Amino acid sequence: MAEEKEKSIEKIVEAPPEIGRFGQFLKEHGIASEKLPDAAGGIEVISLDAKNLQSALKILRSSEETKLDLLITVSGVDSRQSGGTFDSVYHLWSYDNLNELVIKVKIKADEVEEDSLPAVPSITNMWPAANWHERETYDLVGIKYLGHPYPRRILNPWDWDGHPLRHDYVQIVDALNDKNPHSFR
Amino acid sequence: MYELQVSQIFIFVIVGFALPALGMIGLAWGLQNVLGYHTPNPIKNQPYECGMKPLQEAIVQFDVRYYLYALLFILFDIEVIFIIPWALATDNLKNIFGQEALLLGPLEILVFLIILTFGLAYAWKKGALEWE
Amino acid sequence: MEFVNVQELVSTGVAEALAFYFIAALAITLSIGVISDKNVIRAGFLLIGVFGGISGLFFLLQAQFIALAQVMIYAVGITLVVVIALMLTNPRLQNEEAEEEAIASSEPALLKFLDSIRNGFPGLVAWIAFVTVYMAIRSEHWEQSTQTIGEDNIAVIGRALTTDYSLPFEFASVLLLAALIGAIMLAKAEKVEDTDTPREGIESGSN
Amino acid sequence: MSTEIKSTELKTDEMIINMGPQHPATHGVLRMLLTLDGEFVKHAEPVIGHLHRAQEWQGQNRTWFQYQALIDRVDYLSGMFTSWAMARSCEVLDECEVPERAEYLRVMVSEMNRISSHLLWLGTYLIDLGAMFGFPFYPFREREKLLDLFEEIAGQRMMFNYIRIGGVQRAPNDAWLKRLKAFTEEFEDRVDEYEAIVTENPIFLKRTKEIGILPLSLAKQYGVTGPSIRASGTDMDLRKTKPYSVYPKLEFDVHWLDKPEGGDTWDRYILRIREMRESNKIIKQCLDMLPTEGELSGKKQNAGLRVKAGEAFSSVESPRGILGCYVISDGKDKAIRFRWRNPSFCNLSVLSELLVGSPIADIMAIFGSVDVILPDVDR
Amino acid sequence: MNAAEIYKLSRLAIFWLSVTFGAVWVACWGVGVFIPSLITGKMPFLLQVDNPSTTVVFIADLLRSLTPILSLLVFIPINAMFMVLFERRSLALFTVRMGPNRHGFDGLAQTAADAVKLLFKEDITPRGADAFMFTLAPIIFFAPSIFGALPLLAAVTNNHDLFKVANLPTGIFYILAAASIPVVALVMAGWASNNKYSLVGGLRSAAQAISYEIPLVLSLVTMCLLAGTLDVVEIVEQQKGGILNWNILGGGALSGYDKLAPYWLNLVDTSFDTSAMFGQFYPVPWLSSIMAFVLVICTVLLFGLYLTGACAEINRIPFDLPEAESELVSGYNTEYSGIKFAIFFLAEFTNLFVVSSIATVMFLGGGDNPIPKWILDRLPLEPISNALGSLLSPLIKDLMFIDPATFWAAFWVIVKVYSIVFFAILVRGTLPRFRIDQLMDFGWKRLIPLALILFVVVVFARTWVVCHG
Repeated sequence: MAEEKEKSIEKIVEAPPEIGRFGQFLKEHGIASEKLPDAAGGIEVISLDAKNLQSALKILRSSEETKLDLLITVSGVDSRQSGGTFDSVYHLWSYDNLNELVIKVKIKADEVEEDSLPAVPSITNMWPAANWHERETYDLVGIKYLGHPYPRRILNPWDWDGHPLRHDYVQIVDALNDKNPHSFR
Repeated sequence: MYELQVSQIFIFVIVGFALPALGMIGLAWGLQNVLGYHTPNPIKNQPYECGMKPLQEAIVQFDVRYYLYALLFILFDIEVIFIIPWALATDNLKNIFGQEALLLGPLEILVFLIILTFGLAYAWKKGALEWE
Repeated sequence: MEFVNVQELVSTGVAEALAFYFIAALAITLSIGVISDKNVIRAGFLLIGVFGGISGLFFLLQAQFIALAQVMIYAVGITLVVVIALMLTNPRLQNEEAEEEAIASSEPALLKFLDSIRNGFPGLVAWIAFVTVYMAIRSEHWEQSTQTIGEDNIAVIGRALTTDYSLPFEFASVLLLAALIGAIMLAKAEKVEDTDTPREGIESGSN
Repeated sequence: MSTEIKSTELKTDEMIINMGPQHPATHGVLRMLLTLDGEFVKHAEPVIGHLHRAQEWQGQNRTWFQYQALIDRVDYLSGMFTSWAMARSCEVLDECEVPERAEYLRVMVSEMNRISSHLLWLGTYLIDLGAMFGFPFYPFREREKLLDLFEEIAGQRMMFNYIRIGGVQRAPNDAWLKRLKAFTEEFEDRVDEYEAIVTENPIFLKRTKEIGILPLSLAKQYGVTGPSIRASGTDMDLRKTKPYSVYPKLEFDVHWLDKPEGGDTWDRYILRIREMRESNKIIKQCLDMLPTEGELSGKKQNAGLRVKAGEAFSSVESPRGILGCYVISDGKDKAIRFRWRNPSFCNLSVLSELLVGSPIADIMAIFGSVDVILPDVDR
Repeated sequence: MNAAEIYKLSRLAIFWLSVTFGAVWVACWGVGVFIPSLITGKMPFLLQVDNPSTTVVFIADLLRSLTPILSLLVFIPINAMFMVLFERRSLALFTVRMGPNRHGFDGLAQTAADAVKLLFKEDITPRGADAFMFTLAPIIFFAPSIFGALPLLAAVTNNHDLFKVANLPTGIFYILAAASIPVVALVMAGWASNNKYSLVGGLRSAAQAISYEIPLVLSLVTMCLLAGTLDVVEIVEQQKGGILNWNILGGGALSGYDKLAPYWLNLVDTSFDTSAMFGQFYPVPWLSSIMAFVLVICTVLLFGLYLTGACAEINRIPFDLPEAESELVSGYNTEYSGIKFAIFFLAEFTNLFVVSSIATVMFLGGGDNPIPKWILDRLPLEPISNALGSLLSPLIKDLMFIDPATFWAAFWVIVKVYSIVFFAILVRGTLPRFRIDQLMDFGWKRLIPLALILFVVVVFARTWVVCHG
């Protein structure tokens, strides 16, 4: 069991050197990306700079070759323990072919200033579907999406404190029996 | 007999209005005040809007659509009320062989209705009957 | 089983007189309510009582047809039209008026006087109309009819409509048609496209 | 006073109104902020979160074994699919083989669940349309039979916890299979019955045709999936496009309508009806092909259940669309991150576009037709 | 269908109908017959008074003249309780459910318990509501159902002495005028509640009721045209003699056939010359016969028109938009609770009963039995009725306990009225709800033209046929 665990952690650390199909495609269009270890099932995972996200997605979505026009989810991952980053993960599919791609935008946790949130550009202007996903990620993981039309909490009450899905989250107030002191309700 | 009926109806109308009024006063105010059921508070008295605080007063400047229907209703109602006395004068409808009047009554009401049907057709064509 | 006593009581006219005064008082009270109520929509609703009272008076005069037509057309139809039309008014205007009044009360005396004349003018016209009608009614000598009213008096009206008054009957339909077309013309007036200001975002968590 | 009346004089105020969370027809606790012009919607905004139960948080704070018992509650009407999505993610990650017998059982119970979910949808949709007391209980009659079957095989009528990581919980006995067979045989007639009452009902047609039209491009932008997008002109069904489990071995059709300009609520209704028939076919085939002997699970079911480190995203075609589960594991007893991709969540977000311009009466007809389960939205 | 459930439903109906009409009968008999007879000394074996004083006679008369309203006051609440339970159990039957089956014996007392609960609930007036109008609305809504239905009483009890006084020469017109009043109350309730759902519901109900009132009134006026009178008692009187005489079948256009059928079927003296008699009813034989059947078709359509209009007028599914719960929560009565809500509820079910009674009186022959008279005459009923009569004669003669004519009239009325009520429930159990614009379209563009056309056709067809009037 212990050996197995060791092995699997190694799997994350060892990044395959060669570039993937979509990485190649982006490179041809002048966008640099970093190949990350494949997700289970052999799905390509790439990492992008926050500033490249919009342009890369635009190409990936409109190009006939890739046609990744179905935004499955936008998820936030607090991976400070393993990689020291906040990840904003985009699962892209295609309605018409079998293409699948996972894009990660990694924001280094130590570059984020105290009392502020990691920021990633919003893609709501491209996919209205991202609107609620980004709001949810903001709500639960605490990643700010710049340029989002309505950056509010979505699942938690608007006066909730903290971001519950962060690993260091401690619930300050017993939501059932106690009232939030900052609440205006 | 006839006068009696009218005054009787008059009594009935008064009873009809008085009874629910008295019942409501008796039960809603009397009984509830005696039994202490009446305990209003601000949240209970808030107008129901699916559990949220109303965002706005309910009485606003409201829809024009109902207005047109109401106008049309009055006109057609008057028409019906014209028809009623005509329909009761059964002499109008005796068969043509027993009368010299030769369908005069039916023709008269036909003309009356045709003129009004123009009105309905006009309203239809103008889109007055559409709930836009 | 004859209804000896009740009928006697009614036919003496005492009950009829009592009923008349009761209904008349009701109708007058409610009509005063209609003109004096600050809330226009509530005033509109009070109309149903006024028309109902008038219908009761017709009932007492044994004009059942007119009484019921009164209920159907006036107490229900007209009241509804009036109320729905009043809902088209802006409820905020009433508050504005109240503000205007407050401003007016601080005006100089002369202006106030002129204002009161201006405001009193409709009342004056109403009084003149009322006095005229009243005088006209009083100056006429009304004969008391001894004719009893048949139970089928509606049929009598109907017969009259087809014989002596058939032309007015047809004209009534023309009148109705004209009214209908007029109503549609008014209500379906050419709509000017709204130049809508963009909607302000509603705060989703505003309460 | 003639045609010169400006509409500004008779302009009506906008009325801002809350519909929900405590509204008899919002299927739970959805709140919609409506801006009305008369009786017509000028702007609609769904406000969610009233039912948030922190399902993702629980994924991070429960062991694998504990959490797999919880997730049926995400979409309580199709618990098999949520279980299956999680199981698939973990199996892909774990590179764990699922025995064939378990796969057939999974397909079978999932399709049963699809039918029961659509049946409930059908009943409640008719309630939304105002057939308050009449028809809704006929679908419930059949659903009841399915729930009885579920109860027998999983011990639960709604929160099954039947599909486990690596396989399924237990095998059905012959009596159960016989009953299921009897059900599949009569079910086709039952669907005919519903169709006889509903499909061509003039009032139903009037209420559902030409309203809530969802154009294909709009649906794609909002990530709409499931029958709702198949009514708008694409044949995307994971069971065919990205086949998983034993679906490739089964014969069935994916129904879709070639309507790029958009499917209306009636189209969405008819697709669900057809889907029920197809599911019935699948169950019949599974009953014939189900191996009588064999392993049920490729993984030991106990509190020490672990999943290898790494990340995986797997999805299944639930009755409402693509139900995905994104899981990140570090090989320890709890996951690092569970992320659900719920079809209702995405399908609901398109509602604010669909409702604009429709009268109040159509709100529920449209809302019902996209088939949203609020717990699935709020998690 | 489930036989056990049907048995339970009929048991419920029989139980509650006997309770309802038993109570009404006891009240009427007690106040209208027993007490007056007792105090004026007309009870042969109880009390002998030779010359009752004027006061005593006056009191007796007053009691008698109040019987109609008393009967309604007793009838309305109990009937509403019955109809609610009946509706719930029937719907349960149609939708394979159980229905209320706990309170009382197998759920028989469910609505009684509900009524008690409603009366004791707190009466809430929402903030910002116009308290006066808010209270007035249920009164105005309820009052017409008390005084509006009065003329029907005389018609359905076969013009019983006690109820004669309720009749009016303008009967049906009076009923229609009274029935149009509640609309204003709905708008009032909606406006006074200071609630958006209520306001929209109230205005909708106004738009709906006024649109469907015109076809409704037109269909009834057409029937009055055939009958030649507005007096409901007279209309019922005309329809006597079996189903062929009912207004639903041509308004008397078939009465000639009814009269001649026994001759054609050789049931009576065959030497009778039928053609002369036929000519009396149908002046131009072939044309008149065609017109008679045209009238039959028209009246059947008018019956449907009436039922549709009535359904809309009283806000039943598929026209229950003012309180469409999937849109407007509960429409105009969203804010109402306790006794005020109870009054709305009571009036709604009473209205359903009233429109069914109007249909019975205007179309289905009131208290007439459906068997044509010439068949009834040939049945050996006389000995039975004689035996029953002699058996019951002390009750009938001395105590004035039962009046056979009224009893049978009331029996048939009950059967017919509750059949229509049952039909309305069946419709509710089957159909979805219209949308408001479709509803208005249906009213103005289909029903009103249809009503006008039917009216004109009936006017012309009637000139060739001798009808009742």
